[in-house]
Amino acid sequence: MSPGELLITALLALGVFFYAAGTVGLIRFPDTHSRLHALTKADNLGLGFIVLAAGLHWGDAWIAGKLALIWLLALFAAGMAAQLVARAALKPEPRE
Amino acid sequence: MTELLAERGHVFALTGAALIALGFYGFMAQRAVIRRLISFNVIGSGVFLLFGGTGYSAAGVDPVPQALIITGIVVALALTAFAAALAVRLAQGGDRDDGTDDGEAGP
Amino acid sequence: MSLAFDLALCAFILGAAALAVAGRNLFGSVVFYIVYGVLIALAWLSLGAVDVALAEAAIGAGVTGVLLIGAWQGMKEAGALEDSQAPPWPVRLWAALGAALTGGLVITAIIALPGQDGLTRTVADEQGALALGNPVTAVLLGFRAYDTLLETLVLSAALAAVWSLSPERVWGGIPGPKHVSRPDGVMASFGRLLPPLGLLVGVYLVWAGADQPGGAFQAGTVLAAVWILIVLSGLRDEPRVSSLPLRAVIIAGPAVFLGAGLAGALAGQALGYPPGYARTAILIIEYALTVSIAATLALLIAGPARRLS
Amino acid sequence: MNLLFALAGAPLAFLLASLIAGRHGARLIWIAAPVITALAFWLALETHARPQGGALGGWMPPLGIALEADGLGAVLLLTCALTASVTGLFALGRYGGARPESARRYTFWPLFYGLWAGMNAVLVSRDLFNLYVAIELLSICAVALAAFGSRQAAVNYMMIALAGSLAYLLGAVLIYAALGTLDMSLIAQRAPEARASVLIAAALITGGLMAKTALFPLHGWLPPAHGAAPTAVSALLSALVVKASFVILARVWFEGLPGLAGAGVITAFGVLGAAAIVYGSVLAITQTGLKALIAYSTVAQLGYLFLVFPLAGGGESATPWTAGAWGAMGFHLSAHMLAKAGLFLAAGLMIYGAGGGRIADLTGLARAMPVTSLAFGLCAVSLMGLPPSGGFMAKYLMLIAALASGQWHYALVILAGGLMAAAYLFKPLARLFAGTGTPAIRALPHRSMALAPLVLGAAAIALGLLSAEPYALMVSGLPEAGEAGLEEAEP
Amino acid sequence: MADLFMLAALGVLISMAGALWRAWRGPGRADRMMSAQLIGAGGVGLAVLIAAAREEPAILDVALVLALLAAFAALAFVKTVTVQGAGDPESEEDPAP
Repeated sequence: MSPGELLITALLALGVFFYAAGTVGLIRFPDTHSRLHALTKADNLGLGFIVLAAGLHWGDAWIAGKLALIWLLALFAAGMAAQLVARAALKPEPRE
Repeated sequence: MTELLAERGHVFALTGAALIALGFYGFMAQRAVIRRLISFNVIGSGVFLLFGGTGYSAAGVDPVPQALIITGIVVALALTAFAAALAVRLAQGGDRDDGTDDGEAGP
Repeated sequence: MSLAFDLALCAFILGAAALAVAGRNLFGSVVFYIVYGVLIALAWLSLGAVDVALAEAAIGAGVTGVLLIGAWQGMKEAGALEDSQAPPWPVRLWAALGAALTGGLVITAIIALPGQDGLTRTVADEQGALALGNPVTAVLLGFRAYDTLLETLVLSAALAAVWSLSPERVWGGIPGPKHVSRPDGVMASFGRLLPPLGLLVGVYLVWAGADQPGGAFQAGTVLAAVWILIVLSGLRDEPRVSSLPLRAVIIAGPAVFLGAGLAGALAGQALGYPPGYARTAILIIEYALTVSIAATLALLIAGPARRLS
Repeated sequence: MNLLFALAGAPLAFLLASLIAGRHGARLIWIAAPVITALAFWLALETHARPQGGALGGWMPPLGIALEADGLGAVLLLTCALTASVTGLFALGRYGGARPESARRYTFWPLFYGLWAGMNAVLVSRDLFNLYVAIELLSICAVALAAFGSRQAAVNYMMIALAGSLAYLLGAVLIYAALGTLDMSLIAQRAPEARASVLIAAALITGGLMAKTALFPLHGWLPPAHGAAPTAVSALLSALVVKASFVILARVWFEGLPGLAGAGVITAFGVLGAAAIVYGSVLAITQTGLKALIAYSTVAQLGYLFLVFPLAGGGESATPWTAGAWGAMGFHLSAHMLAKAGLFLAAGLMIYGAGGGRIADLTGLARAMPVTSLAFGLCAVSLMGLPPSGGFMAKYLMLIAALASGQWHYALVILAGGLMAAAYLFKPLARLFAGTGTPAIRALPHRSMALAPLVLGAAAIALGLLSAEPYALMVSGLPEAGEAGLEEAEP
Repeated sequence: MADLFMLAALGVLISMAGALWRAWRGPGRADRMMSAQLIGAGGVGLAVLIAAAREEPAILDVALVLALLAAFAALAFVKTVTVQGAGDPESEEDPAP
C-alpha cells in the first residue's frame, strides 16, 4: 500500500468511526437535546473525513470543489436543522 | 465478476418484489389515507426497482426502463399530491360544500 | 464487497418500508417514508442508474416528504388524525395473505424470466441521431418523447385537479398559510442562504442533462424545492392562483413541447425533430420544461387556494 | 400517424389553452368541439380505406412508440368526440357564462379536456407504458371531476384507481422484462418465448384494468361516484372513462396476447360479465334515486362487454357473423357512450326542473319537459336493446354469436339483461307520463340545453338505423383473434 | 481501492441502523425527525463513497442534491409545531391564529 492509500484508508476509518459514534450517541443519550448535540457534531466530522478521502482519491480540482460544496451544504443543513429541531422539541407535543 | 453483476440486478429485483408485497399489505390493511398513500408509493418504487433490477446488465441499467421509471416517479408524485390534497379537503371541508357551490347556476 | 453492501442496503430498504406501512405512529410512518426515499436513491446509485437516483433523491427523499408532512399537518388541523390502533386481525390476515400471494406471483414471474438484452444497444446505436450524450435523455425527449409529453400534461392536469379543491370563497387566492419567521433567526437565514445554491444546482442539472445524468425533471424538482424553501422560511409568499404570469409559466413548457410535436406533424413527422437540429430543439424544450415543472410541482405541493391575502 | 397525433394532441392543446384563458376558457368548447370532431371524422374516412398508423418521430418500436387506429378505434374516437362535444356544450350552462372566475368554472375545463385527451390517447396507443400514462391522465381528471359531487366517493374512487394503475404498471414492467418490448404487435410475436412470466403479467394487467372498469365484483366505487357527480360529469364518467380501461383490456388480450388465454380465463370473463349484468340490473331495479339507477345500469351494461371474450369467434363455421362479437363490442361501446351520456344529461335536466332527484319526483314531467323526456326515451330504447337502435345492434350481434357458437347460456343472460333493463328503465319512464296535470318546473338556464341529450339519443338510434357503415368500419382491420376467437388464434 | 470504499460504505450503512431504531422508538416527533436527518446525512456520505468506488463523478451530483434537500423535511417538520404550521419556533410568540 502506498502512503497515499494508507492515508485514505485512515481517513475512511475515521469517517466510519465518527458516523458510528454519532449513532451510539443517538441510541444511548438520555434526552432529545443531548442526542441532537452528539449526532450533528459526529456526523459532520464523519462526512468530512469521507469527503477528504474521496478528494484525495480523485486528486482533481473540479471534483474537490464539488466535494467541498457537498460537505459545506451538509454541514450547513445539519446545523440549521439541529437548531430548529431543538427549538421545536421545546414546544409541548400533543399526542396524536 | 459477471455472475456477481448479474446477481446485483437479481437482488434489487427481488427486493422490489418484496416491497410490492409490503406495500400491498399496507394498502389493504390500513385505513389512514396518508398511510395508504405511503403504501402506494412503496409499491410504486418496488415496481420501479423491479424494472431496474431486471433491466440490469454488465453495461448498467437499460436506458429505456430508466426513462420510463423517471416518468413513472413524476406521475406517482402528481397522483400522490392530488390524493393528499383531496383527503385533507375531505377531512377539513366535508363531503361537499353546501351553499358555496355554484349549483344554482344550472343543472 | 459490493454484494454485501447491496444486501445490507436491501435489508435496510425493506426494514424502512415495513415500518412505514405497518407502524403504529402516523408521523413515524411519514418519517420512515422519507428515510426510505433516501435509501431507494442509494439503491439506484448502486445499480448505476444515476439519472433515476437524481430523480428519486429530489422527489422521494425531498419533495414527497414535505408533501406528506403537509398532509399530516392538514389532517391534524382537521382533527382527523385516525387513531393509531392496529387494524383488526382478520383484515391483517387477509391483507397478509394477499400480499404473500402477490409477492409470490411476482417472484415466480421474475424467476421464470428468460434472459433478454433489452434496448441498451439499440439506444446506444441510435442516440447519435439526436446528438445527445445521455441515453436516458435521448429516450425521454427523443425516442419516447410522446410519453414525456403526456407526463408533463399529467402534471398540468394534476395542478388543475388540486386547484379544483379550493373553497369557492377563497378562489383566486393564495395556497397554504402565510409563513412567518424571525427576521434574524435561523430559519430566515436558511431561506436566504440555500436558494442561491439550489438555483445553481438546478441550472447545472438541466445544463448537464444533455450529456450527463440530469435533465428537466430532476432540475425542475430541485428548483421547486428551492421555491418551497423560500416560502416556508417566510421570505416570499406563494403567488395567487389567479395570477396570469403564473399560469403562463405553468403552461409554457408543455406548450412549447406540444407545439413542437404538432409542428412536426404539419411538416410530416409528428414529434420528429428536423435533421441536424434535434439537439437544439431538445435543449429548448428541456429548458422550457424545467421552468414549468418547477412551478407546477411547487404549486402541487402547496395545495389548493386557502386565503385571499 | 400525423392525424392520430393531432387527435391526441388537440385536446391537450385545449387543456393548456383553458388553463391560461381563465374565465374565457369555457368558450373554447365552441372551437374544440367542431375541430376535434372533424379530425375524428376525417380519421374515420381515412380508416375506411385502410387502418392508419405509424411510429412517432420515425422511431420504430421497440425503441419508439407507434400509434395505430383500426376501424374500431376510428369509430370509438368519433363517438367519443361526439359525446364529449355535446357534453361540453351542455356544460356551458353550468360552467360557462360571463360570470367571474370561480374554482369550478375555471378548473372544470382543463379537467374536461384532460379527460378527453386521455380517452383519445388511449384509443390511438398500442404501447403498454404509453397507455399507462394516458390512463393516469384520464384517471386524475376523472377523480377530480367526481370530487365536484362527493369527495368521499372521489377518495374511494382514487384508491381503486391507484391500486388498478399499480397492478397494470407491474404487469407492463414484467412484460418488458420478459420480452424487451411494450408494443402490442411485438408482444404478440414474442409472447411464446416467456409464457409463464407473460401470463402472470397478463393476470396483473387484467386485474388492474378490471378494477378501473368497475367489473363486478370490483364495481363498488362506481355508483356513488357517478351518482353524486354534477350532471355533465356523471355523463363523462359513465359514458367515457370506464370504457378506456376496457378497450385496453380487449386490446391486450386480442392483439397483444392472442392464443394465451386458456378456457379458464375466457370463462372467468364470461361469468363475471354475466354476474355484472344480473347484479347491476337487480340493484338498478331497486333504486329510488334516478341518478343512482342510471349509475347501477352502467355496472350492468359494462358486464356485456366482458361477454365478448367467450363470444368472439363464433365457433368453427365461417358464417358472415364470425366477426360478430367484435362488432357487437364496437356497437355496445359506442351505443352505450351515446345513450348513457344522453340519459345522464336528460336526468340532470329533469332533476333540475323537478327540484328533486327521486324517481317519484318525476311524476308527469313529460308534459312539462317534452323534449327532455323524448331524449330520455330514445336513450332508454338503445339501452334496453330495442330496435332500431345501436344498443339493439350490439345485443343482436351478441345473441347471434352466442347461438352460433352454441353458448346458449350467454344468450339467456343477454335476453334476461335486456328484460331487466326494460324493467328498471320503465320505472322512471312510467313516472314521466303518470298523473294528469302539468307539474310546475324550474326554468332551465338555456332552453337549448334540452337539445344535448336529444342529439345523443338520436345518435344512439341512428347508429342502429344506419348500422351497415359503422359495422363495416368496426370489423375492418380487426385483430385476427377478433375473428377466430381467443382460443383458436395462433400467436 | 474500490473495495475499501465499499467497505467504508458498509460501515456507514450499518451505523445507520441505530438511527432507524431511534426513529422507530421515538419517543418524540423531534427524535424521529432527527433520525431521518441523520440518515439523510449518512446518505450523502454513502453517495460520496459509491462515487469514489465507481470513480464516477456524476454520482456526486446525487450527493449534492441529497445534501441540498437534507434539511428540507426537517424544516417542514418544525413548522408543524407552530400555530397553523406557519410560524417559526424561534419566535417568542406565534402569529395569531
